[in-house]
Amino acid sequence: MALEREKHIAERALLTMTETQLLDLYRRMVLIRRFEDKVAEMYSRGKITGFCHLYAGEEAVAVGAISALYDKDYVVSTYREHGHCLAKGSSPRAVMAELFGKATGLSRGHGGSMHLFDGELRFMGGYAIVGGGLPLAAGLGLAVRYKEEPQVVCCFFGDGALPQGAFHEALNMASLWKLPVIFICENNFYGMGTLVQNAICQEELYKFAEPYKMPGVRVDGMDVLAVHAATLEAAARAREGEGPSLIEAMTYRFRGHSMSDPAEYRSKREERIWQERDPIKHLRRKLIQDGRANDARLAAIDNEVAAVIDDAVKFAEESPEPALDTLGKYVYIDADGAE
Amino acid sequence: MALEREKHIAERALLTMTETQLLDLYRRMVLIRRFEDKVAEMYSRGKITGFCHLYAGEEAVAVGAISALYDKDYVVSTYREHGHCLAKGSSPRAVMAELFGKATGLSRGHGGSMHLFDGELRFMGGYAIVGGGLPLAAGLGLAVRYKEEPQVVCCFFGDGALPQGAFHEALNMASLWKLPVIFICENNFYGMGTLVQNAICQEELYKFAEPYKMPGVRVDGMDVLAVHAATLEAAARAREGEGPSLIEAMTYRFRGHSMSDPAEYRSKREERIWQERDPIKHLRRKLIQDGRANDARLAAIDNEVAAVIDDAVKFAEESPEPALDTLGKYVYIDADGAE
Amino acid sequence: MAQITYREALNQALREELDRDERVFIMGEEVGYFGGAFKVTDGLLAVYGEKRVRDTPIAELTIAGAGVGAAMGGLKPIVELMTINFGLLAMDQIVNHAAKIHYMFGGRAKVPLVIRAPQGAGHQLGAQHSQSLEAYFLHCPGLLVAIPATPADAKGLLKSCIRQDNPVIFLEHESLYGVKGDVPEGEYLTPLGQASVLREGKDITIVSYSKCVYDAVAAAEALENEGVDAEVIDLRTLNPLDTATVVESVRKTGKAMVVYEGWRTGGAGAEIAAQIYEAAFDHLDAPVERVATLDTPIPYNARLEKAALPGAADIVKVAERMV
Amino acid sequence: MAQITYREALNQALREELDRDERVFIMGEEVGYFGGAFKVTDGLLAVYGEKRVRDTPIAELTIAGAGVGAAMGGLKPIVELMTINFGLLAMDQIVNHAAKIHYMFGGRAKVPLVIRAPQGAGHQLGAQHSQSLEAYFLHCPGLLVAIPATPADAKGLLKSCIRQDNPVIFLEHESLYGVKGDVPEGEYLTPLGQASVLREGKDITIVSYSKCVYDAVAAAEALENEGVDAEVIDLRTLNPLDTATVVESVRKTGKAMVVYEGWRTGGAGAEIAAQIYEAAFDHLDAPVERVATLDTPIPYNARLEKAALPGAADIVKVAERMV
Ligand SMILES: Cc1ncc(C[n+]2csc(CCOP(=O)(O)OP(=O)(O)O)c2C)c(N)n1
Ligand SMILES: Cc1ncc(C[n+]2csc(CCOP(=O)(O)OP(=O)(O)O)c2C)c(N)n1
Ligand SMILES: [Mg+2]
Ligand SMILES: [Mg+2]
Repeated sequence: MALEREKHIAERALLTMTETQLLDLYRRMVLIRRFEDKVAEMYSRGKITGFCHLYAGEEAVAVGAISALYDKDYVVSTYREHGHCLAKGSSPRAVMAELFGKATGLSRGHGGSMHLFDGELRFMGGYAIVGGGLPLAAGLGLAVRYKEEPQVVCCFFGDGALPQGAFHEALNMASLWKLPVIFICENNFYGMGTLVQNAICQEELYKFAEPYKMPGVRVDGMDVLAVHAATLEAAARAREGEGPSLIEAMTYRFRGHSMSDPAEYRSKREERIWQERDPIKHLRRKLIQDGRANDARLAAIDNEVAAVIDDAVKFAEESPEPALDTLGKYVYIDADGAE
Repeated sequence: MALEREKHIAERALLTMTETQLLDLYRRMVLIRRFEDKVAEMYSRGKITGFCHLYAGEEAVAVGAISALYDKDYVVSTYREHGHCLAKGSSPRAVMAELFGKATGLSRGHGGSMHLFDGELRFMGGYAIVGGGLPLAAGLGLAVRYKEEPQVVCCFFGDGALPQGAFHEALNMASLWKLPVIFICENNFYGMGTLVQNAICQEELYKFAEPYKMPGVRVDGMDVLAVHAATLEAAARAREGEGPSLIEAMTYRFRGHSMSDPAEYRSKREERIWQERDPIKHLRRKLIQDGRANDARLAAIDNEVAAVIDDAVKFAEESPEPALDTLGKYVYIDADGAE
Repeated sequence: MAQITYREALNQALREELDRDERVFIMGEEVGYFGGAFKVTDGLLAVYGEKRVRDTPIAELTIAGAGVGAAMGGLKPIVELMTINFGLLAMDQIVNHAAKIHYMFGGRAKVPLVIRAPQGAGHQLGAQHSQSLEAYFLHCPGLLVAIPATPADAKGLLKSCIRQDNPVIFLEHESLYGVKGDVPEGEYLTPLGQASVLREGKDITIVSYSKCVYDAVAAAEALENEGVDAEVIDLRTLNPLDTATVVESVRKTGKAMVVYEGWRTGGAGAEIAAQIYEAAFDHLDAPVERVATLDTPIPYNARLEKAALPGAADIVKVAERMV
Repeated sequence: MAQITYREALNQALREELDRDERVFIMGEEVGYFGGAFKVTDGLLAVYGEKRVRDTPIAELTIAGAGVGAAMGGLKPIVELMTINFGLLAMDQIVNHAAKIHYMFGGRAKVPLVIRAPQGAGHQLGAQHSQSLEAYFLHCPGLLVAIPATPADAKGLLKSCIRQDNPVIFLEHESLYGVKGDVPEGEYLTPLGQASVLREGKDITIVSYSKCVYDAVAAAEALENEGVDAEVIDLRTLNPLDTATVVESVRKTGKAMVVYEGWRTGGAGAEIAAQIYEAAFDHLDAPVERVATLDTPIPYNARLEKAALPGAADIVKVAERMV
């Protein structure tokens, strides 16, 4: 079973990480969770609108993977990207402001929940076309290799993207050209209301790696250390010029597909089982069990994070709307580089 | 090695086939070869124009596969489809006339070399978009299953189509829904001037079948019996409701990609090696060796075929051009079914 | 006649045609268990089963292509693209295949396929989810384009489309699903290629389709208070395009405006205007105006989005300038 | 100034820009060893190596998408689509991604990508290989559209496109590759958004682009013999569109005709005509005429194909009717 080996590696990661590192993982996961909870609240208050897809439950994937990267590595994401963006280090203020549609938002209010972008941090954007990010990731990988830089590109997508042609085309291109891309499939069992087995003939998605001659692993996506370890391995391989990898992270979204989906297609029982595997509680338990942190320290982090989120909301609330004349801006770049 | 097993099966086919069947295979292959030779001649004389992709060298694939089907089974093809169309039984007259752009052509002169169609014979068309036929084949397979009919759909495409997203999407859909589709990849080592290993990360194309949970076999595409046997197996499976198969037939086009390509990217030596494996000579040799036919009988067939081709050319030459008013016809179908 | 929503009208049309013809089936993402992303196919799976209401993987190119193949195989598929934005992935199967097959095979093959797709902006869904792409399909011989505004036409046109044998793009507007209107029960067919005159008037002709028809009617009512008598025409289908009805109106009013939600430049409005000029040049007192979406991707921010889209106020403003 | 072909002019532009900027590279099907399906990139692989002249698998969606990604990663990719017909497979990456990214990320990302593609009919390649699809790209804010007719503009526009930072669709015509013309050696840039007046005249304005420009010039010469003095304008880019030059001409001549190879309905001609009307309505003596491809897929038969396409004779005939 693919997961067994990965579990051992995860255990090793726990042993070899410093306390600072471990607490940082915890902090980032809590940050995402609290952020998403707050977004849900703001959404129901009408402060945030449009489509809004929350990441609660899947934090271990973004945080596990991105913590295994260097700052200059690239991340490409989907419309469910708040978590990836925050894990990459974007300011919660700028993310929240974007969701509020404000001028201070990451995308100046032009993008919204599905289209965050933070070029400086090499968060290369959230895209709302299922599978749309994979070709972009291949292109970024090509740019990295072209410039002979040591970076890798980490590309997140859902199980729903597997049946798209873009998946196949991008994996082939990345493998053929040995591009430094880590394809991370967040298998949360559903694409909207469709169970993965009703969308793809092969439920063990990591098995698609084989014909492309790249490593394919399935990891426990509720275990941040397992994701971290698998990503480290894939990144090392990519940096050594050995090409791409496919990681399938088994995870679960705690909420509906988007804010307007009550997820009636899922059973209460199923939801409960997964909630018991909450990635944050899981790490918390481990840290305490192994004596790497105590309740007080973790509670302090929780409080810190709560303050950061409150501040982000305050910032977003108080930020100005984009000026009406920005409507026609950013369509084209002038010859002199002006917009 | 995948080919070994297939070879045994081919040998068995030779033993179990009647003489009539064997000679029919021979006849169909010779028909295609002579047809294509004549097309080349007519092309250089300016009688045929546009893009024209000949099938010479690959006859064993079309004939081997289609001879394993029933008349009512469907065939979907590419722009290199003269061979498939003739193997399915279309009149050489109507095919030649189409290439001449005449009103008596299969597609009334609207289609040309790349767009033959013979609905009555369930030759469902040649398509000029690489990979374009695969989704159609899935749809035809769906129609067959919907109507609870016993047919199968045989879909031909080149190695060049493998990297297309449509390949992945169609294989997934066919497998997921257990559609009666036989995907036959004609691996002739090149897509235009590009070697297969420069286009796809996995040279053993049949291996792509595995994650889709369908059988994938590689067969000697220069051996009509091997292709026949593999197709029979796939068709049986499809008819039993067990879903699609992928067959990779290793073959070689004796000419350039199209009439305008001198194939300078190939070595003379390589071409010679493959010419020695000429599928027609191969079958001829076998038939004589095994005492299933003699020289005279085969020569008689050759002559018969030559006459058929001459007649087809004559027919095409003498046929009228489509009337100018057909230009605006066949764009839409009127409510009353008129065009 | 019952007052039902545009969504219910579509659902009714689907039911009736599923009942009427065994060859009709529905396929698309989330059309079954989920009842459709916009609930148009709600309840159909339970009645007609998986064979006739088929959930698909997310693979637009092959969903459309399988629709083409199934149509060639003797069925009458109704393919739902979750929104037209995703239909851009299927352009090859729509333009290179569905629209070409009948012609390039000399009339010997046919593709009786209906592709339904919601489109349009107005819900802050951002640049990749807010497009109105009818102009692409209008510029594609071989493909019909239906684009109903009212619940009655949603039903009547959908039924007509399913019954005929050409490939059709059937574009619904995401903002219209909840709109109510009188819809005849049972057999009701809207002919393709017949515009409907929603409001007669003598001062100016407002030609529109889809959601903007409502803005046009609202504007016409506002203009009435100002003494301007506007005629409002809903085209209902863009191919075939009922130029005759439009031209007749323009001959009377001498002024025309085309209102639509696609981008202004290169949109259907240019074509409609061109046809008006070509047929009624001498009757025109002023150039045909186009009221459309500004030439920018659709922004997320609500105020900006609203400013990008055409609305009743824009129509009134332009009309005032014209008369 | 050297007389070279349109093909050589493009090749020259590519060489110069590859020399000038390390970030520029070429990628597409058969662009390397084969030298390009139409030999535009001939000889480049030998000089610049595989890194900068990259053969790709047949996978248009991801070729285009990888171009977008590489551009975002700091390179200046020149993507060749073997023909625009196959570009329909890449519409999602072109329209939903390349054209939207700069805007939807509030100006914080950019996509300096040039997508080159041959298009056009005239060689009996049939319905799936003969399209002219500029109208699709014209109707897509965020995307520039260049469409040169002459060898000099082929060079000058391509260089300009490579140097700027917006995504561009650069459409070449398959029938023009062998056409010769004077092309300045070395640095030569044609500005985007400036039409060129190829022939001055006072009786009628013929607006065109791409291959039809030659038909327009030939028609103008024929018309001269009949005493009709036609002005011929080559738009060179459709976005930006140089309406000013066109309108200035129409103000003078009072008559305009748009000639292009796309399908008549919903084509770029409708947009150009609409802009003429909007800016010069009072100067027009007659409606703007559109001479374009008939609204049918392109047939294989030579005679039918020729009849479907616009030519000099059609222009002359329409002009005679107008003056
Ligand atoms: C090309 C395309 N088709 C359909 C959609 C509509 N859609 C949005 S999300 C989604 C489900 C995707 O599921 P998955 O990839 O598993 O991601 P998850 O939401 O589970 O994270 C669908 C069908 C889309 N955005 N893009
Ligand atoms: C989508 C698409 N891209 C590119 C082309 C141009 N093209 C025509 S045939 C061909 C090579 C295909 O090779 P393969 O599939 O191996 O078939 P073969 O010609 O060897 O039979 C290419 C690139 C096309 N017709 N369609
Ligand atoms: Mg999912
Ligand atoms: Mg090949």
